[in-house]
Order: sequence, then structure tokens, then C-alpha cells
Amino acid sequence: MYAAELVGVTKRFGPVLANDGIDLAVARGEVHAVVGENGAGKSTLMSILYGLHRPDAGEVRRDGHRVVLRSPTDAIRHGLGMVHQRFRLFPGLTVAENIVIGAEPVRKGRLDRAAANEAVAALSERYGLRADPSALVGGLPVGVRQRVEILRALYRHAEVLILDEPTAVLTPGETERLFEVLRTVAATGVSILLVTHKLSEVLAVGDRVTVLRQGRVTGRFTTSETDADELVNAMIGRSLTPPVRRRAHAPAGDPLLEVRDLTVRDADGVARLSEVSFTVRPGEIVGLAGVAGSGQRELIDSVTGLRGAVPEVLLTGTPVKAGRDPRVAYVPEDRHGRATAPAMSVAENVLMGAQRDLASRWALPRAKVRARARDLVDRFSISAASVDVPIGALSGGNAQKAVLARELTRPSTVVVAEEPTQGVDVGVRERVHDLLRAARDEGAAVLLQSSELSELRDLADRILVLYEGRVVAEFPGDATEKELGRAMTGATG
Amino acid sequence: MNVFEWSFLAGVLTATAPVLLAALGGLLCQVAGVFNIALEGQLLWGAFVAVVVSDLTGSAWTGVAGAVAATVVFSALLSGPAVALRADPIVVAVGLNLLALGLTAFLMRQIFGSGGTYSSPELAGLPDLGELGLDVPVLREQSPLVPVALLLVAVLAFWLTRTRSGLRLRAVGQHLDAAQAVGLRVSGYQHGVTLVAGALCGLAGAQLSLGNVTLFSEGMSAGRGWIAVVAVMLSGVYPGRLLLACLLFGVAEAFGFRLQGAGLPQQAADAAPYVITLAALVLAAVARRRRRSYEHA
Amino acid sequence: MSAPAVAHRVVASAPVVAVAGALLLTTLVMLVVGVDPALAYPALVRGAVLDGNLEYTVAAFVPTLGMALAFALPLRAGEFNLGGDGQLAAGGVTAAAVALLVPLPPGAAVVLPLIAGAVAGGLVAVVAAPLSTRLGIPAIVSTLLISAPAVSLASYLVRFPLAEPNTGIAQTPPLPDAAHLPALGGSGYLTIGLPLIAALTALWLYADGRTVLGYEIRATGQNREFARYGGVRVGRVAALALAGGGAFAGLSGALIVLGPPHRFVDGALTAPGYTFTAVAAVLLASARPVVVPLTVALLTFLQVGGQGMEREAGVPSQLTQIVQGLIIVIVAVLATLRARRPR
Amino acid sequence: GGTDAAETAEAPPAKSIILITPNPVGTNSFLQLGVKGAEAAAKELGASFKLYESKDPTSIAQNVDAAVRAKPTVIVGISFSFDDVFTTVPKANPGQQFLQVDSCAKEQAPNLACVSFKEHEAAYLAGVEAGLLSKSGQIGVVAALDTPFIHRWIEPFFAGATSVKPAAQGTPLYVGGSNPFSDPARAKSQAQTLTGRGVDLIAAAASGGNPGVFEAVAASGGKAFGVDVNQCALSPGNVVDNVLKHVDVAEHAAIKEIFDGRTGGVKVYGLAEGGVGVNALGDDLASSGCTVAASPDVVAKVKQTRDDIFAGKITVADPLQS
Ligand SMILES: Nc1ncnc2c1ncn2[C@@H]1O[C@H](COP(=O)(O)OP(=O)(O)OP(=O)(O)O)[C@@H](O)[C@H]1O
Ligand SMILES: Nc1ncnc2c1ncn2[C@@H]1O[C@H](COP(=O)(O)OP(=O)(O)OP(=O)(O)O)[C@@H](O)[C@H]1O
Ligand SMILES: [Mg+2]
Ligand SMILES: [Mg+2]
Repeated sequence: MYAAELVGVTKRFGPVLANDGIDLAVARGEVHAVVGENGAGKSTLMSILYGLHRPDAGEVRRDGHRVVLRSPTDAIRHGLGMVHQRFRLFPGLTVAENIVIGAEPVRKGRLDRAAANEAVAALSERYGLRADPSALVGGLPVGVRQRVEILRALYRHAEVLILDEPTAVLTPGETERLFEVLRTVAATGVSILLVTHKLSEVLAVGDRVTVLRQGRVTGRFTTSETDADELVNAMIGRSLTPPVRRRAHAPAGDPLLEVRDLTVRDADGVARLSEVSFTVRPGEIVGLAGVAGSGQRELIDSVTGLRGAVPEVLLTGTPVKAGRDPRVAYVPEDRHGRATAPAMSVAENVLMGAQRDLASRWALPRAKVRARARDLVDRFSISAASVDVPIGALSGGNAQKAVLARELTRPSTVVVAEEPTQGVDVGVRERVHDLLRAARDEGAAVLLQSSELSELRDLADRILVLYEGRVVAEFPGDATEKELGRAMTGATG
Repeated sequence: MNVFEWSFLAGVLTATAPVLLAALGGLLCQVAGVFNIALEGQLLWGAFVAVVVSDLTGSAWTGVAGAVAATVVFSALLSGPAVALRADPIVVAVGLNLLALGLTAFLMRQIFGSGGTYSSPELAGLPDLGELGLDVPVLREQSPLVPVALLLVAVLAFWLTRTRSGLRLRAVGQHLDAAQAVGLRVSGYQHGVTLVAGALCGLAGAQLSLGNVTLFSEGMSAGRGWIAVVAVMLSGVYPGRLLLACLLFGVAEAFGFRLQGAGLPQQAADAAPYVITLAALVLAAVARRRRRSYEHA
Repeated sequence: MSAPAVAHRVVASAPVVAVAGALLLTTLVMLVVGVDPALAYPALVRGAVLDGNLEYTVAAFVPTLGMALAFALPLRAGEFNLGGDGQLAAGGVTAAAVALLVPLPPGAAVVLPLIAGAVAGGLVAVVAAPLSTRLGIPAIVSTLLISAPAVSLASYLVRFPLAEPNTGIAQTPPLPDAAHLPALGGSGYLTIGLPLIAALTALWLYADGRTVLGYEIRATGQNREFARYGGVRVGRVAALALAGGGAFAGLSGALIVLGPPHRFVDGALTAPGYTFTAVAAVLLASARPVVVPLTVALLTFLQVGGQGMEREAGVPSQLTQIVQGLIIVIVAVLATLRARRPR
Repeated sequence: GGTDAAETAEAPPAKSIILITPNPVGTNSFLQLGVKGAEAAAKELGASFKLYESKDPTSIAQNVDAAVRAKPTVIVGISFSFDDVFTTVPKANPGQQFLQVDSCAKEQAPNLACVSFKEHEAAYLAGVEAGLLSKSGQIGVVAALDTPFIHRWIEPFFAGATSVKPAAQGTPLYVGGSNPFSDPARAKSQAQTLTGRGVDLIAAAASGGNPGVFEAVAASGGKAFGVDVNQCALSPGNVVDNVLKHVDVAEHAAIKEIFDGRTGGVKVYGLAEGGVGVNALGDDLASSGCTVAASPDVVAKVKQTRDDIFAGKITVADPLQS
């Protein structure tokens, strides 16, 4: 009998068929990996298992019995626990409060803090998940926050623990520690569902693996009997294309982007960037690697001018201008928060930055705005009902193409791309890569930040590794993931 | 301490009490992540119903109960659209403030047959603490709801930090999705606080129309609900700070009166509470900024 | 689109549904308190448009539309301007002061006070901009707080330095004839204020949809981070939008003062509640600027008609405030229901 | 709302009176008196009566126009708020009779009659009482707004007090706020401010706010003066006397004159004409409930002061004329 089963689960979001008749079964004490490309439907499936979504068809079984999960409350009651891709923690509450919430110990009608702290300490001890029960969660490092999430599930007696991309935010060291914890937990009979993109992890910690592609199961393997190639084939329907040929001639000329000894402090005076120096020359793609929060945000905001005038940043030899330096094309990571105004039309979104060029003395003619947008939509093969629909109505990949269309058609010589393929499908991904290469070939200096090491290796001529606000290492574009991963943890050399 | 200062303190408390009661409701909503700027309308509605019920029944306490009940019902007009349907709470509140203004003025004419101000010797006001045997300076001439308001500050502080439901409420306000994910009935809590805020505004209104005075006049909330909103903004989720913010307003109003006595024009007194409240907001914001000003080395 | 389809869209549009819903609820209120709707509604219509009342409706329409722009313009940039009363009073008293104290040739005697009023209103409003963009104090609160002292200041000025001597009421002396708004036709209430505000409304609609500034204001209102990222100087744009809104309010005040009875009477500008009627109208238009003049007309109709209803049918005119409040709540609800409908 | 007082079902009376107030009547005793006078006149003259309550200066003009269209026998407007409208409208409608109570338009048309009062004379008498009765020598006024007209209740009151007690100190405070004429809460706070600094006698000139003043003096052991009507019964034992203004009587008489064809002109009602006064001078002093009844010496002094005013020995300065 399986601890948890999803049988024939189908879920549709409007036109998107996120899950299409998926069967998945997890045995007791098993670590079961779920892999698949962005948008394959992994998170949706896990959300269904945790009662966050109701399936359109199919059912969920626990210990062989059918259960109806209307909400996370139901799921928790049925012994399910989940650690979300985006943490669901309360920054203003303590570790203990975050863990016991929903099932708090109470004495004489009052919250029993002592009992809560004790229970949390006991759990930490048992699973080797160290965390100070009375610390405020808001100030904790990412790895510890994740532990709090896991402890919360265990505190609620989870027998099936779902982790959605738990390693995306972790350093390799933290990842290693997490895997130890997962093995300990699984050994006590808890079943673990592990969603991840990283095949090495699947092979390292998983017992079995299920591969999803476009909402369907395309493979079921026992990890001891498979390898990365087989998994990739199931994931994308073909083998990986051989590494892209690098351009013949080397980048040359004066640097278009130069950062000299840049130090940036945050609101509390803590240095987020320390003495960062590098250059990007015309026709060069420089990759930026590092675990989340290593200073990428501060560096990119400094380079684009969004942090104001930063004398340490030189574009074509002169300091970056405050506001948004027009010499930079910038594809931000946060598609709805920064890169677009979701409620405005496609035409008005791709207009941003070009409005003054299109305007005559008094007017910004609508016809011109729409004509230009139609041109971009055609050239970048963006699929949109019309240029007048809100950009928020476009699929993620098409919205991303629109952002690229806008930025890459700016008359700029420096291109900053931040996670340019996050959450987009393979086709878009290849197109995005082609566009970045084309920009490079036309002589732009490209700064590419990505958490996908394979992407950096595919595109970058050089890769800088950021760790705690410093550039700790520089590699050629063909560095191994192992080398890069080591540097990302701060291990120099 | 001489009589002059006692009377000043009494004036401060009188001005503070209704604002504080309403602001406590606003604070609860803020803790639970509901933006409630309908306090002004609810305060006015509470004041009106308190007078109507007291006039009908001859009992001030029935009036208070009626105000609380009626304002809870009124606040459902906020919680329904804003919490259940997730409508823009600002827009709904703007509508409700207008509705309260119109409804009270309209019903006043229907019930009492005239607009403007209604008072009558038969209208029972809340007793003074002095009459109830608490013959202490400052409190002597206050209604029992004044100490109740002060007590509620402590009760709320205790509730939010020491009880299970208080913890859950704070959780809901901090991270809605997370609260949902740990199995809390998020909208239940949000409905709850919105209605409790209604009850508190009912008390605030009753204190205004049956405690501070014994009558109803059109628009008598006169911006107090907005001051309460500002007090909530100033104090975050801390009831103690809320008390201070509301006292600041009380002092500003009482001080404004003194300004007149000192020869300044009446208009200066009118403006004083707003100017002082705004100044406090600005100072608080600047202080927040200064704490971070060593950011650029 | 076919004619029936157009008709369907109009009938199902949010303002129409909201007004219908609010009227339904109001009728219910009437029935509950024993007012005969068959008596009240005709009286309302007569009070607004018949028996020569139309000129009052038009006279009230002018400042209400001005105040609607005062709210709508900053709203496009994402700032709530609830301080219209203060900006209105500041504009009115400034216009009166200029008209009374500065000897001006004909023509300039009207134009200069209007400009001065607009500038004064804009200055009062723009204070909220740095408070919002630099200190994070929401404009919805700061404009409201600034409004009260501005009203008090106007009241002080008209009571003391600008007061008419030997009168029982706090008001300025009558403005010189040259400063009177030229009337259109025989009536003193129908002035060039109407074409002026209509032209300014058209100008705003044009600027909003067809200029760089309008685009940047809208982008700032839709997603401030997006605009900032795109190179828009959002601090400046927000300040400009607030100042523009305040200028409309100040101009409205000036228009009232230069119209009959041609003086600043303490309280006369704020008492009719133009500010919140205008807020209601703009919210009713639910983010479609072209509709604003229509919703303003509708609510002015209700307001002025309400007076007639009170005189003739004995129904308190505050009923129209109830209608307005209900309309706003219903509009807010409809907006979410629309957003929820699957595309 | 429009109230029909004298209405006959079959044939509406040919004569009618429309009264327009500047604010909602509510508990505003002054406006209540205005309504009372017009109603009484309507009853006596067999006319119909309608009341238009205005909300603000704009709605005053609108109500006046609506009234003109209804063509009643007379249109009555109360208070100085009608100064502007009654300058223009009567001229434009020469066939219509108008009556302004309590003030008069600057340029008076022949079809506009005016009734005004010398409130300052009565306030002076109340001040005399206050001067004699104050123990602390500190007296005060809580007035609705700091407008010139309202000063008629302030300076003469203090002048009366200093005439009998030269050392008396007078302090005026104003209610202000968004609701100055009906905000008893603020009125009470202002009165408390005064009592707090030792004031023991307060003249309440805050209209709807007066009850707040009475509440404050009742708590502090001081006493107050009412305004316009006998307010002694509102707060038994706490009100010394009232600055009476017989608006109803004067208005009734003026309407009657207009109905009789004597139109236009100004009538000023002072002490001599019986238009203003204090309860101490009334025949019903004993039953008035006013506490001044318990001080015959004060009543005697008030009577003497009145006689001095009649005789011209005392002239009460009118703050409006200064
Ligand atoms: N709430 C939603 N509304 C509409 N579409 C959704 C929603 N959630 C997911 N989708 C769509 O369903 C598909 C599957 O999404 P899902 O998040 O399950 O993918 P995933 O495999 O978890 O991807 P990733 O690796 O990026 O986390 C995607 O096309 C996504 O855009
Ligand atoms: N680094 C940052 N990250 C996020 N928000 C920021 C940052 N810097 C400024 N802001 C916010 O952006 C808004 C506008 O900032 P700023 O005043 O610099 O705009 P601006 O367009 O340059 O205006 P102006 O040039 O007129 O001063 C403010 O709300 C500010 O708090
Ligand atoms: Mg996912
Ligand atoms: Mg700047």
C-alpha cells in the first residue's frame, strides 16, 4: 500500500492544461523525486496533493483510502506537509511560533510559550535540524528558514512531506545538509516528495523518480537503474543539444561596462557588495553566478542606474546616470513587479523607454505606438490576441519575449539580463538565448545573471562568481558545474 | 496640581476616548491585514444609533448596546465586499463613509423630524464616574467608557501577544498565503476583526454622543475617525503606541483650545490637531529614515 | 459590434449596474421609512432640470467637475487626493485676495485671480507628494490632514485681513465688477466657467491618452516600480499629478468665488461637499476618464434634484448622499467580480 | 422638510408664507423661534406655511429662487446669510414681498422688509447680572464662531459686567470646528477650559452647543446664561438668565404688516420695543426657573440699568458699528 497516491489527476487553468491525467504513487519511507521543465506542472500537482488546488478530475489517496482535500487544513489533518517553493513563514513571529501555529499548545486559555519552545527543541534534536526557537524568523538565513518549514510539517505529524524546489535557494553545503535531514526523516517512515530541476540531486537522494512533461508523466524510474541522459530525454523529448559553438574571434575593444571597486551597503549599513571590480567588453557575455542574495540585485541595480548615480560604474567610459541609464538594456527577473505593468496593454508596455522618441512636440500618437508594437510582436513572434490586450493576459513566455523585444531594440550597448529564461519553456528559452547571442555578435556587452549554471555555461565567455557581495572567482565559460558550485559556497581557488 | 491642570487632563481624556476606541478597531484590522478607513463612517453611525436607542428606551446603556450591534451590522458592509469578495477596501470605505453621513442625516429627519442637532431632556446620557462613586480628579466627569477604552488597550495587547487567537491573527496579517497554508481560516479572522472593529466604533460613537455630550448632531464625528486611521498608521501593530498616538491627538485638541485662550484665533485651534498629527507622522517617518541614513558611506 | 450587442454592453456596464442597484436599494430605504417613491422621484427630476432649476444644476456641475479632475488626475498616478476641500478653499481665498487687492485691467481681472487660485490649490496639494514618495506617508491621509489647516487658514484670512467691515458674516467685500466671471446668457449662474472647465476636461483627456506625460502618469499609477525601472522620474511625476489635481481644485474655488455672489463667504465653498461628490463620480467612472463628465453630471443631477425633492416632497435631500455611498460600494464589488470572471 | 401647517383639503388658501432657514433647524433655538413666529402668523392669517431648510450658502440661493417661483404672499429669510441674495432677488422680482429677519440687505429694495434686533442691549443686562453674581470676578463667553455678528453677545456682556464690577475679567472662547453651531462636545470642552481657569459665569452663545456649556458649568459649580429663549429649564439650577430675542414676536408682527399691505422698511427691536430682553425683566420670572429670581437685588439693578438705557444715561456700544 502506498502512503500517498495521485490517480488520474487533471487540472486546467483556463487554456493551460497544467496536469493531464497524472498518476503518481509514493511508498512509505521513500524519497520520491519529481522532475520536469519549467511549467511542466510539478507545483500544480503538489498543490493538489496539499489541498491548495482542487483537481478537475482524478483523486488523491492516503494509505489506500480516497481523501477529499478542500484546503491545506484537510491535508494537514490527513498527515500531509509541504515546504513551498516560496517560503510561507511569518517574518514577525518567532521560530517556535511559526512552527506551532495552527496547533499551538495552550494552558489556561493562554498560549503556552514554554511548551512550544520545548516541543520545537525536542523536534530539532530528533531530526538534527538546529534552530533557535525564540529567534524572529525575519532575520534568519534562508537555510534556517527552510528548516523551520520542515519542522513545522513534522510538528504537525506529517507522514508525507512535499518539498517544492527546496535547493534552488541553498548553497551546495546547505543542500548537502538538507539531504542528510531528508534521509533521517525518511528513515523514520515519512515519505518525501522532492520537486527539483537538478538531476544530480535526483540521482543523489531519490529512491525513485517521476518525470513530467507538459502536464503528463513521461517516465518513471528507479534511480539506481537510470542516468541523467535517460531523464533528460524523458524531460524534453530529446537529448541535450551539444554545447553551443563559441564564436571564433575573441571580444575586443575598450570595455563598454566597467565596475571599479564598488561597495554598496544596505539600509542597516551591512555591506551587500564589497570592492567589486570587473569589465565587460563589446562582443562579450559575462555571466554572474551565485546563490540567491549574494549581491546580484545590488550589482544590477547599480549598473542600470536604478540605485542612483554610482561613480564606480562606468558605461562607455562615463559614470552611470541616476534613474535608468538609457545606455543599458535591462531584462529584469521580476516580470510582473518590475518588467511590466500587467494591467497596461502590450503596446504601452513595449513603449516604455521609447515614449519620448515616438512623440512629436505635443502628442504621442496612438497610431504610431500601436504600429511600433505590432512590428515588435511580429519580429519577435510574440503570440498575443492584439497589441491592445493587457500584457498580464499573455503567457509567461510571451510576456518575456515582449520584454526582450522592448529592451533589445533600445539603442543601447550594454545588455543586462537577469534570469532571462526563468519560468519559460524550451522553445522560448532557445529563442532568448539566440537573441542574447545576436546582441553579443552585434557588439553589445552582455551581463547575464542566472541561477541555472547550464545557461551560464551555454552562453557566457567568462563567469564571475559572487559570494557574500564579493567576486570570489572568475572562470572561463566552459568551467564545470562542480567548480562553479564550489566557488558559490565561498571556497576560493 | 491645581485645578487648571486637572481640567486640562480631563479635556485630553475626553478628546481621546472616542478616537482611541475607534483606533483600537482600526489597529485590530491592521494586525489582520485589513485596511479599514471606514472608521469615520462607523463612528458617526454608532453615535447616531446610540442616541436613537437611548431616546426610545430611556436607557443610555441600551443605547450603547444598540450602537454596538448596529455598527457591527454596518461594518459587515465593509467585511462582506472587502474580505469575502476582495473588493478594494479603500473604495468601499469611501462609499461607506458617505453612506453613513447620508443615512444618519436622513434617518435623523425621519425619526426626530428635524436636522441639525437633536437633544432632549429625556435623552439619557451615560453617567459620570463621579455619580457612580469614583470621585477622583480627571476621571470624575468622564463616562465609564473612558476607563473601558484605556483598559481595552491592555486587553488588546494581552490578546495579541499571549493568546492563541491573537497569535493567529498576527500571522494572518503578516502573510496571508502562509496563514492559509498552515490551515488558518484567513477570511474568518478578517471578517471577525472587521466586525469587532465595528463593535469598537459603536462604543466610540456612543461615547461621543452619550458620554462626551448627550445629543446627536449631523456629521458630529467631525474627522475623528480619520484621526484614528492616522493613529493606527503611527503605531503599527502595538496597542501601547496607539494609546500614545491617540493621547497626542487629545493633547493637540485640548491644547488648541488653550491656544484660543492665549489669544490665538479660533481657526488656529481648529487646525492644531491636524497640524500636530501631521507633524507627528512626518517626524515618525523622518526618524525611521534617519535610522537608516548611514546607508551611503 | 451589432446594435443589440452595444446596447447589452452599455446596460451591463459597471456604472449602469451600480446606479441601478443603488436606486433600487434607495427605493427600498424610502419604502421602509414611508416615503412614496412615486412622489419623490418626479420631484427629484423637477428639482434638477425643470422649473428653471437647470441653471443650478449647471452651476453646481462646474465646480464638481473641477473637483472630479482634482481627484482623478492624481489617481491616475496612483495617489488618492482626498484633500480637495483645503485646495478648493485655498484657491477661492487666493482668487478673492488677488481680485480685491490687485488693481487689474478688464480681462486680466478675471484671468489672473483664476490663475492665482489654481496655483494656490496646486501648492497646497503638492505638499503631499514628497510626504508620499520620500517619507512613505500615503497621500490619502496626508492630503486629508493638510486640508483642515488650509480650510482654517482661508477662514482666518476671510475673517480678519480680508474681511468686509461692518457685516455680521465672515466674508470678503464684493469683488470689483471687472472680476466677475462673464455670464453666458441672461442668468448670472451660467458663466464662462462652464466652457472653461469643459475645455480643461478635454485637455486632460487628451493629455492622459495622447501625451508622454499622460503615459508616464498612467505607468506610475499602474506599477510604480515598472515606471521607475523604465526611466520615468516617478517622484516628479507623482508630484506633478498631485499639483495638477490641486490646481484643478484651486481653479474650482476661484470659479465659485468669481461667480455669484462674487465674494468669498466663509464655508460656502466646502459646505456643499463638492469634494466627496466628485470622489464618488470618479470612482463610479471606474478608471475610464472619458466617463467622468457623465458621472459628474449624474451625481450633480442627484444632488441638486435632492434639494427640490426635499422642498416638494418633503424627502430629506440627504437621500442622495445615501445613493452616492451605495453606488461607490457597488462599483467596488462589481470591479472584483469582473476581474474574477475567467477570460 | 416642507411642513404644511394650515392646510385645507378642498381649496388651498390663496395666501401663503415660505420661510427659508440658512441651516437645518434642529435644536437651534433661534431658528426654532423663526419657525414658530411664521407658523403663528400663518395660523392667524389663514395662510399656508412652507419651510425650506438650506444646507449651505449655495442652497440658500436655490431655495430663494424656488420660493420666488412658488409665488407666496411673502418669502421670509432668516439671518445675515440672506444679505447677498436679498440684495438682488427682490429687485429682480418687484411684485414679490420679502422679509428678512435679524439682518438687512445692504441695498434694500422697497419690497423687502427687515426686522433686526439690538441683542447687545440684552447682553449688556446679562453682563450686569454676571458682574454682580460672579465670585471670582472671572466671566466668559462660549460663542459658536468668531464672526463680527456674534460679538454682539460678547463685548456688551463684558461691558455690563465691568459697569458693576470694574475688576471683572472677561474671556471669550469659540467652538469652531466643522460644526460650530451644533457641536456641544466642543462647546463643553471650551466651557471646561473656562471653568478650569476659575471662570464661574459663562454666557452660552453657541446655539446648538449651549447644552454642552450647561453640562460643563453644572459639573464645575458655576452658572451659565442661555440665549434667544428661556433655556433655564434645560439645565435646572444652572442657568442664571437668558439673553432673550423675541424673534417669533417680531417676525409675526412683520408678516402681519406685510399681509396688511405695509411693505418694506426696517424695524429695529431693542429693549424699548420689547424685541430683546432678559428673563429678570419678565413678569413670569418666578416661574421661569432662572436662578436670578433668587437674587432680588440683582433683579433690581437690572431694572435700573434698563431704565438708564431708556433714559439715555447709558448707551450700549454695538460691536457691529465700531
Ligand atoms: N494559478 C494559476 N493560474 C493560471 N495558470 C497557472 C496557475 N498555476 C500554474 N499555472 C500554469 O500551469 C502550468 C504548470 O505550472 P506549474 O507551476 O505547476 O509548473 P512547474 O512544473 O511547477 O514549473 P516550475 O519549474 O517553473 O516551478 C504553467 O503553464 C503555469 O503557467
Ligand atoms: N533603490 C530603490 N529601490 C526601491 N525603491 C526605490 C529605490 N530608490 C528610490 N525608490 C523609491 O522610488 C520612488 C521615487 O524615487 P525618486 O525620488 O528617486 O524618484 P525620481 O523619479 O528620481 O524623482 P526626482 O528626480 O523628481 O527626485 C520613491 O518612492 C522611492 O522611495
Ligand atoms: Mg513550480
Ligand atoms: Mg531622483
